[in-house]
Amino acid sequence: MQDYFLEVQGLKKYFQAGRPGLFNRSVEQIHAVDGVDLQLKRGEVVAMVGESGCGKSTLALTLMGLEEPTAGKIAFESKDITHAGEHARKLLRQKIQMIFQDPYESLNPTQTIEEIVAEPLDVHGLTHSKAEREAKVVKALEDAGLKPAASYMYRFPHQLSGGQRQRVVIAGALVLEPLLLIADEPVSMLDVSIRAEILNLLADLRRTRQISIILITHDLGTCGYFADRIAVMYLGRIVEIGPTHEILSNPRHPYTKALLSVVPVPNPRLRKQRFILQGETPNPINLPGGCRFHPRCPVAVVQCKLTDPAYVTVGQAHRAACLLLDSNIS
Amino acid sequence: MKQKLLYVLIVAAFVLAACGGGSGGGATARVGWAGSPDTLNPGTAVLSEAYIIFELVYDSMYELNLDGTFTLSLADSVSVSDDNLTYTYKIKDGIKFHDGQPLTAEDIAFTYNFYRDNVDFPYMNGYTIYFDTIEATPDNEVVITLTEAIPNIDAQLVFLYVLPKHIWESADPIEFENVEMIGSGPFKMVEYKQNEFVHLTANKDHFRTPPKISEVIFQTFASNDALVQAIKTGQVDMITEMPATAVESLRGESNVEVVVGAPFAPTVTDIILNQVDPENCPTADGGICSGHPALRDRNVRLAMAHATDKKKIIDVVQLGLASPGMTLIPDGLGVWFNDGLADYEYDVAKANQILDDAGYKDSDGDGVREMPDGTNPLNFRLNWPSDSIDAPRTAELLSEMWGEIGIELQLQAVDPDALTAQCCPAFDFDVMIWGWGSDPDPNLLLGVMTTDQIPTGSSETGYSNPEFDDLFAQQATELDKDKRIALVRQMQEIVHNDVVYIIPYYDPNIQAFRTDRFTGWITDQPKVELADTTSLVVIEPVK
Amino acid sequence: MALQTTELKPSVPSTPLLDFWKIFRQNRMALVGLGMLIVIVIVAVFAPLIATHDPSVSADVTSADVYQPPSPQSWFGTDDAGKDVFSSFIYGARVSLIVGFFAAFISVILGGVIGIAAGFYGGRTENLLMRFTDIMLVIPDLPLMVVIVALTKPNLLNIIFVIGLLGWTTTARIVRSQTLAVKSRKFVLRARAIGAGNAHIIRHHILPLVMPLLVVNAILVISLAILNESTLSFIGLGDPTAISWGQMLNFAFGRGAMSVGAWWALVTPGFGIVWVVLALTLFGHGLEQVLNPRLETHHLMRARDVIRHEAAGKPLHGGTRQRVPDEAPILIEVNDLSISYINEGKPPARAVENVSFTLRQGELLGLVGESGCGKTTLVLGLLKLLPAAGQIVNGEVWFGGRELTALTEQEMESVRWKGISIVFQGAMNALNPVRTVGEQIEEAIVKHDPDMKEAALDARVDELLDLVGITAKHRDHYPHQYSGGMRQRAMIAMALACNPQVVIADEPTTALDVMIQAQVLELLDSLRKRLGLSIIFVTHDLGVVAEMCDSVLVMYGGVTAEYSDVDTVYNLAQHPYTQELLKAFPDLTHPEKRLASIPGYPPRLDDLPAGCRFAPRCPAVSNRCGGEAPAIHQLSERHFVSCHLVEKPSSPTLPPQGEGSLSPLPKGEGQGEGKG
Amino acid sequence: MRVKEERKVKRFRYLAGKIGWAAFTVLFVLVLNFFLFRVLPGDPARAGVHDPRLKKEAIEALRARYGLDKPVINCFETLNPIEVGSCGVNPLETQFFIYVGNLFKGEFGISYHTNRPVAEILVERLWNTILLIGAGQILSIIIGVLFGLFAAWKARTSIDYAALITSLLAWSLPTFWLGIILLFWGSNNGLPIGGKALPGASTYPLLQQWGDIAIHMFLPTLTYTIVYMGEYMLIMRSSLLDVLSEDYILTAKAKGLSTFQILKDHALKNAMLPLVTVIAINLGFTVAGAIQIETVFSWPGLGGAIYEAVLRRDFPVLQGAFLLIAVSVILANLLADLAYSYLDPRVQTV
Repeated sequence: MQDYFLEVQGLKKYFQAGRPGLFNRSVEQIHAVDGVDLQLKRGEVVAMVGESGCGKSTLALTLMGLEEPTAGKIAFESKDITHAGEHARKLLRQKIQMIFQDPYESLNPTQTIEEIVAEPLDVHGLTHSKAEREAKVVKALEDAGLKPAASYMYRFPHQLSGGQRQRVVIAGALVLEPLLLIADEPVSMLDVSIRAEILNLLADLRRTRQISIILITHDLGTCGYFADRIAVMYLGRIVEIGPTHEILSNPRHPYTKALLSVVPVPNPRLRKQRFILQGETPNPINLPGGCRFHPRCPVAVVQCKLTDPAYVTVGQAHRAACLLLDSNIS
Repeated sequence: MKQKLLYVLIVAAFVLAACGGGSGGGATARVGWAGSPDTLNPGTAVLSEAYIIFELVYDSMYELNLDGTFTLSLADSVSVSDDNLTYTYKIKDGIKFHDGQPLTAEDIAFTYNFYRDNVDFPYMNGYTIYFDTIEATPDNEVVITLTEAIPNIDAQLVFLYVLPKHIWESADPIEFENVEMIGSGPFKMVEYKQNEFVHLTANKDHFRTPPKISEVIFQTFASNDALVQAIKTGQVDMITEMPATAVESLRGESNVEVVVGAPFAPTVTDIILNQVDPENCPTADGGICSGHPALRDRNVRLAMAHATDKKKIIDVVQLGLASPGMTLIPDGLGVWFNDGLADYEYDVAKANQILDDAGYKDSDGDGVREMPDGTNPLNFRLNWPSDSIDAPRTAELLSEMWGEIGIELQLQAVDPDALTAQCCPAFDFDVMIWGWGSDPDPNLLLGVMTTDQIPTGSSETGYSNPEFDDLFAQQATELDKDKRIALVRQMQEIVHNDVVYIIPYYDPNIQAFRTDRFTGWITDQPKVELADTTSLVVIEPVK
Repeated sequence: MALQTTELKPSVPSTPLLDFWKIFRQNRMALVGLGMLIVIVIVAVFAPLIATHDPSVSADVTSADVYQPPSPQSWFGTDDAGKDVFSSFIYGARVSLIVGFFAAFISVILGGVIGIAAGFYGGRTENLLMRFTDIMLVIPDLPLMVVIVALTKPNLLNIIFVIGLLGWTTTARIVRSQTLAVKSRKFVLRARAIGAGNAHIIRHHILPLVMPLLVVNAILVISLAILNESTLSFIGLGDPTAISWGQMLNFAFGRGAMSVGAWWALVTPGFGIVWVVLALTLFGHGLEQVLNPRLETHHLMRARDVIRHEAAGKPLHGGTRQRVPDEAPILIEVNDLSISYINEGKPPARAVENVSFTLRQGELLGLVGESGCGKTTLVLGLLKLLPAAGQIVNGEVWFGGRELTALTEQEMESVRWKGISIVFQGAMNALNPVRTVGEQIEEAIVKHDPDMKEAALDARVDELLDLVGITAKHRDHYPHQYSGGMRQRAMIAMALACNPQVVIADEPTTALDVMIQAQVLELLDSLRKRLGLSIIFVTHDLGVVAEMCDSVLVMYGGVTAEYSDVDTVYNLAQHPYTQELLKAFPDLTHPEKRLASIPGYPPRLDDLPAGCRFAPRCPAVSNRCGGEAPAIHQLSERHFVSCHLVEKPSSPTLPPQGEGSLSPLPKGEGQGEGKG
Repeated sequence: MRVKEERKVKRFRYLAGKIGWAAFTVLFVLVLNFFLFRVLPGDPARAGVHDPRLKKEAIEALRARYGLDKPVINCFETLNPIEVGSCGVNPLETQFFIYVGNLFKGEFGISYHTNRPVAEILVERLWNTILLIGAGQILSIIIGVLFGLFAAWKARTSIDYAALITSLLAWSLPTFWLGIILLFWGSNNGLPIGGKALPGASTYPLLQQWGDIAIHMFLPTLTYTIVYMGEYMLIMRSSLLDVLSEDYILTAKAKGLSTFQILKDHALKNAMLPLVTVIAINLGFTVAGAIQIETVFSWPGLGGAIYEAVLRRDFPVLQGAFLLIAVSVILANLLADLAYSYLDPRVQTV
């Protein structure tokens, strides 16, 4: 058994739907994250892929400690941090950082870029002099590709373009020199022409700083080329996980296949048969019995309604949860 | 455009309003006033507006004349026993209530007993304290037996309105609203809407003074400006009160005549000086007695009196329309008023001299004098009820005038209830501006200054003078009117000398009439008071 | 629309305050209000210098001095105590402003603290605080004031407290909802993620964003406090020794100013109150407009008149793929269309310039480009749905034998939806939230076919919903009861309601998940086949275009970059921009390939570079590009590129774009082809 | 039809929640109302009658009549100053429970000033107020909404600025000040300035009585309309501007609807939503807000009654009015919530 940098076991996060009140006694539960296992090595990039409502953002917040997990265990550098105390959590924040989806929303419009980037330093009391603080901010900004830093530091977010803002967000995360970066849809709000530079920046960081990255996205296309592994989530659970090239070239779960087939290919000569699932991700309040994918699964059989599938190893570090892969059934 | 529409609307409404109008025609006198009776039940009524209506709808044993004398009204004659304890009134025959029932000695006796027996009536039983028994004889006589001889039975009986026994004997004395208001007076009740109007019609069969007009309507206006505007535009024929400031402009109106004079129940505006002696402090009744010690010194009060320019106060606050005050007994009380007293002349130098002589020096040079021992500067709190609009002006003037003699004032309006709580018997104040409404008889206001009233809350100043107390007891039982007058005048002299109050002025009564619709308004008498029915029974429509 | 593309201007010293002042300056209402306010504040501050008399009663006043009309001695006359009204007015400004300011201060602090606490902490705290606020809101002020004034003394301090303590509820409500809104924004989450505590977040993130609203609110609360003080004085609960305007009115009323005809005693303080309250409300409302500039424009404002020029350009008969035969009739023909946004005091934003294309029956045309390159403006311009600032400055749009830019608004109404319908991006906002989806579809049908019978109408709505895969039972539901994908499909159903010949789909899938996006695209594609629709598909996603379109028009900075059939564009792209865009697109077939990005940003449309608009970002830029705008070169029958690189001496060119092209040019030889 | 059922349940829950909260607020106000007026200084029995001439017996009798001789509530004789009293009192014999009991019987106590039951006075006055406020509200809503609609539609034109300035100006006028100026203007133009009707007009034919009331209403209604019109106009304008910049308006325009159709079918209902709340709250509060108008024009309404009660410190009437206003505001809010749940389909499912 290898020592993992980050190890997640059976992680669950349920929310209550509505408040219990005088006239509303039955409180339903939203199964946002419903039993996720994940291991991450130092310097590794894992992409979590799924449609909205599959629980990937909740997973990110739970890993960050911004949501208290309902059940399960999270270990970071071999230490259990599932229910870390306030002090421990604050120290952890320096090592685990997050990048949010919307660069327009995740910067406070009333702060200057310098204030934004320096804020983590101030919160943690990490700098002792003005010069040191400024040096760190400059380094973070330049590492994030905003050169020369001096021409950005005293601006406000609205004076920057979307791509520049996302770089500021990244600089704000880098300034603490984290070991793990959780990037929640870092490019989905950006124009295609700018996406590449942000993704390239992340890829460089991983190479130069050995930062592990969990990339959360709904688009297989954007993560394809720089994740080491891809985990496909559906209704709070990972349905397939494996090395990137495996998942992209040989997907085994019908959901992964479908997701892959609808990724647009920028070449009209390569138009292919799309494998479109009907309907949308069901409400995670009333989970279907058996395999949670069966109502939308194009290849579902009778057993799928009854049996919740276990993971089947289908290749090198490649597992999928589908009954049809289980040789006993097929 | 908007203007046009407005006029169309108004015209339409007027046409509607005028269609079958004028049932009363020109014979309806409209009176505008600022209040409304609080209740039509004479037992529980407090407001003067109610008493005005009572005067018109009811009769009482005596009628108060404009010169302050009384005449018998319901009785042909009265006989008094030798010990002055029994009065026998021979009631006129043929007097009828508005519902046609005869008014007899039975009704009168019932009424007097009724007023006397209901102890929770605020005022009425105040006039019956000396009544032992009241009986009606079969000869249509009323026999009143007193517990002690009193000098002023007429003043007691004048407000005891005679009620029909057949209606009131079964009524709840407090809750009965008396909206039908069956009386025997010169006017009959038609309709009453509280805070809107009182609609009366003439009782042409009245035994003494049948009115010449057919109807009178009292309409309530909530604002003074509306009241003045109403008489200017002819919406009413008479108004009974208005700000003194409006007098000049109304005098300029043709068809409007303004009368200013002392009323029957004169209002006295007084400056109360807290002079309660710590020994007399009614601690058991909540006395705090925090008054400034200097106020207990007559010299200080005298200096303040000399430093008070009453003319200026009257000029500014009442626009010159009031008469300077002397003591609590107003000039409106006629014979009871001591016109021989000389007021303290306004003389700042003299006032300063008095204080200097008495040892009140401004030792620290801040413009405020201190007590003779050098402590406690003469810094007085001056309070007044916050519902008064004139008092703050008086206060401002006083602050300036007394500043001239090194007395500093802290001006503060106080909620009337809080002021009551502060006043008496707590004596938790220095100086106050307040006022009294007077009875036709001086007994009430003289009593206010007796030592006995300190714990009851009636005495506002805490003044205590055994000589005055003795005289008060004497006058209360002195049957000889002239002797009593002498006593009362002597008492006024005492309190004037002692500077118990500073009375800036006696409030005037201001009324205005329209002369284009009715003639015969009484304007040449020394007093004007609507409570007297005379005007309303003598005016007649312009032909 | 997407005009706010920001560009990095070299170090402009800028602070929020300075920016604010720049916008504020343009708001006449706020300026007037501020000016009025400054005047009265100066008057109050320098009262002893301005006033001609002492505000207390003068020593030698007599009844002859009372209510004297305005004269050289007392400019505004005298009052009931013979005091100079002008001087009282000047000093009254002090008291009134002090009362207003401090009472508002109490209210705003109290309301602000309660609102922020409730909004920020949520849960039980919020429940408790807001319930308390609700109750306070319900309690009538006046009887409460009477009780409080009776309990205390009517002096200025108490009045300030009474007004202040009773006025905080609305502030609390507004602040709470603003706090909630701010709290849910991502930068608060980000602050948490870096380990910031509550105090830090409130101080650095909540407060700065709540503050502007609080300031606006405070300004309005001040005006309310001044009005309240005058009311309190009017009912005799004020402090008669502190001469505020309210007290001046109180004395004027109570002591018969109007009856005497002394209007000056009444009008002067009233004027003061109106002046200050008006100043504050003007300032407050103006400020609100500055802080919430969305109020400035809306969709029903009159659009600017079309400037008619003869179309100078030649229609570009772009290629379509084999699917649509060449002889398919031309439905839309756009010649030299130019659209600008006119903003007063700023150079016009040339959002679309000299764009020409054709759309044949059954063709699916992809309109591609980065955000802010004029795609949406172009399609809105076709239907004359431009916002008020938008103006068609040149060109022709031919549809069904009519030239649309020449039509009146009434005539356009019949073209819209019946001829050309449009599916907007973000269907949540494009559907009216308070009407059912069925009603909204019905409405479109009834508008264009008022005689349709009830039953036929019902059947048609059901049929349309069925067409997009929504069961009929959902027709009576409201948009918020639909999921995102369903809403987009409902929009499509609505777009089909009047059997239009052309449907414009403006980024219909941008906000959707990949799977839903695939569903919607497939639906559009199948509808096109079944109904023979022509579609203009606006997107920034080249992948989507490659999947479905017949022809592609690549736009950059408001002009045509490249226009051809889809196959040519993807495999034989000639314009550097097209080539760069394609490189930036991740390709799953080669996942290991490193992505390229285009450095820099699209130009601001109101500040375009001279020459070729793509020159600053172009990897193949030459000297010529900086000065000369390239003409549109026809490379083949169906391939148009506007770039100097493709220029061949023999190739026929169209007139160059840019500044010079606004003047009408002699008609080209190909002019007028295909019209009719 | 499960969806429908669910909606019904949700709707019921929503309504039940709102009604429950309203009931709780009413209860709270009841209790507050009682204690608030017990903390006052001085002797309440004497407060109503400012006359030191009252004899001890009369005061005792008055105290007994107003129930002030009983302990305030168990263990407390009075609230000011707080003195601990007997706790063994029968709770039903305390002022608080008598007050609550009386409320259930519809009794608000007896006026210090007129000796009449407060409930009777208030009800009598309430109708006049409803007449005045009803007319004023309807007019100001109509005018305000129309002006607001027009201003928003013609945003940033001179029409808009004129409407905006007019509204702000109207909003800035102190109510009583405007009233008194209109009073003088009106009376010089022959309009009646006092009361609801000509006294003695009750004998006139019905039609004529109505005409009489109508001309008496003219000035107060005009004042009221001017004062409130501005507020409604401003809200309508800004809310309509918000709505008109929504995308669904563009959709409607793209559908080919005419401007009139868009305003009528798409903009008005949405824009009215914020106005509903304000109108409801105003309706509740205008009872109190009419004080100034009713005083200036001697209108015999609730506001006038409150004003007199304030002047005379007639606490039972104030107490009753306090309760009446609070309850009407609560009801108006409840009404607004209900109206909202009908107007905005999104509300009930939240």
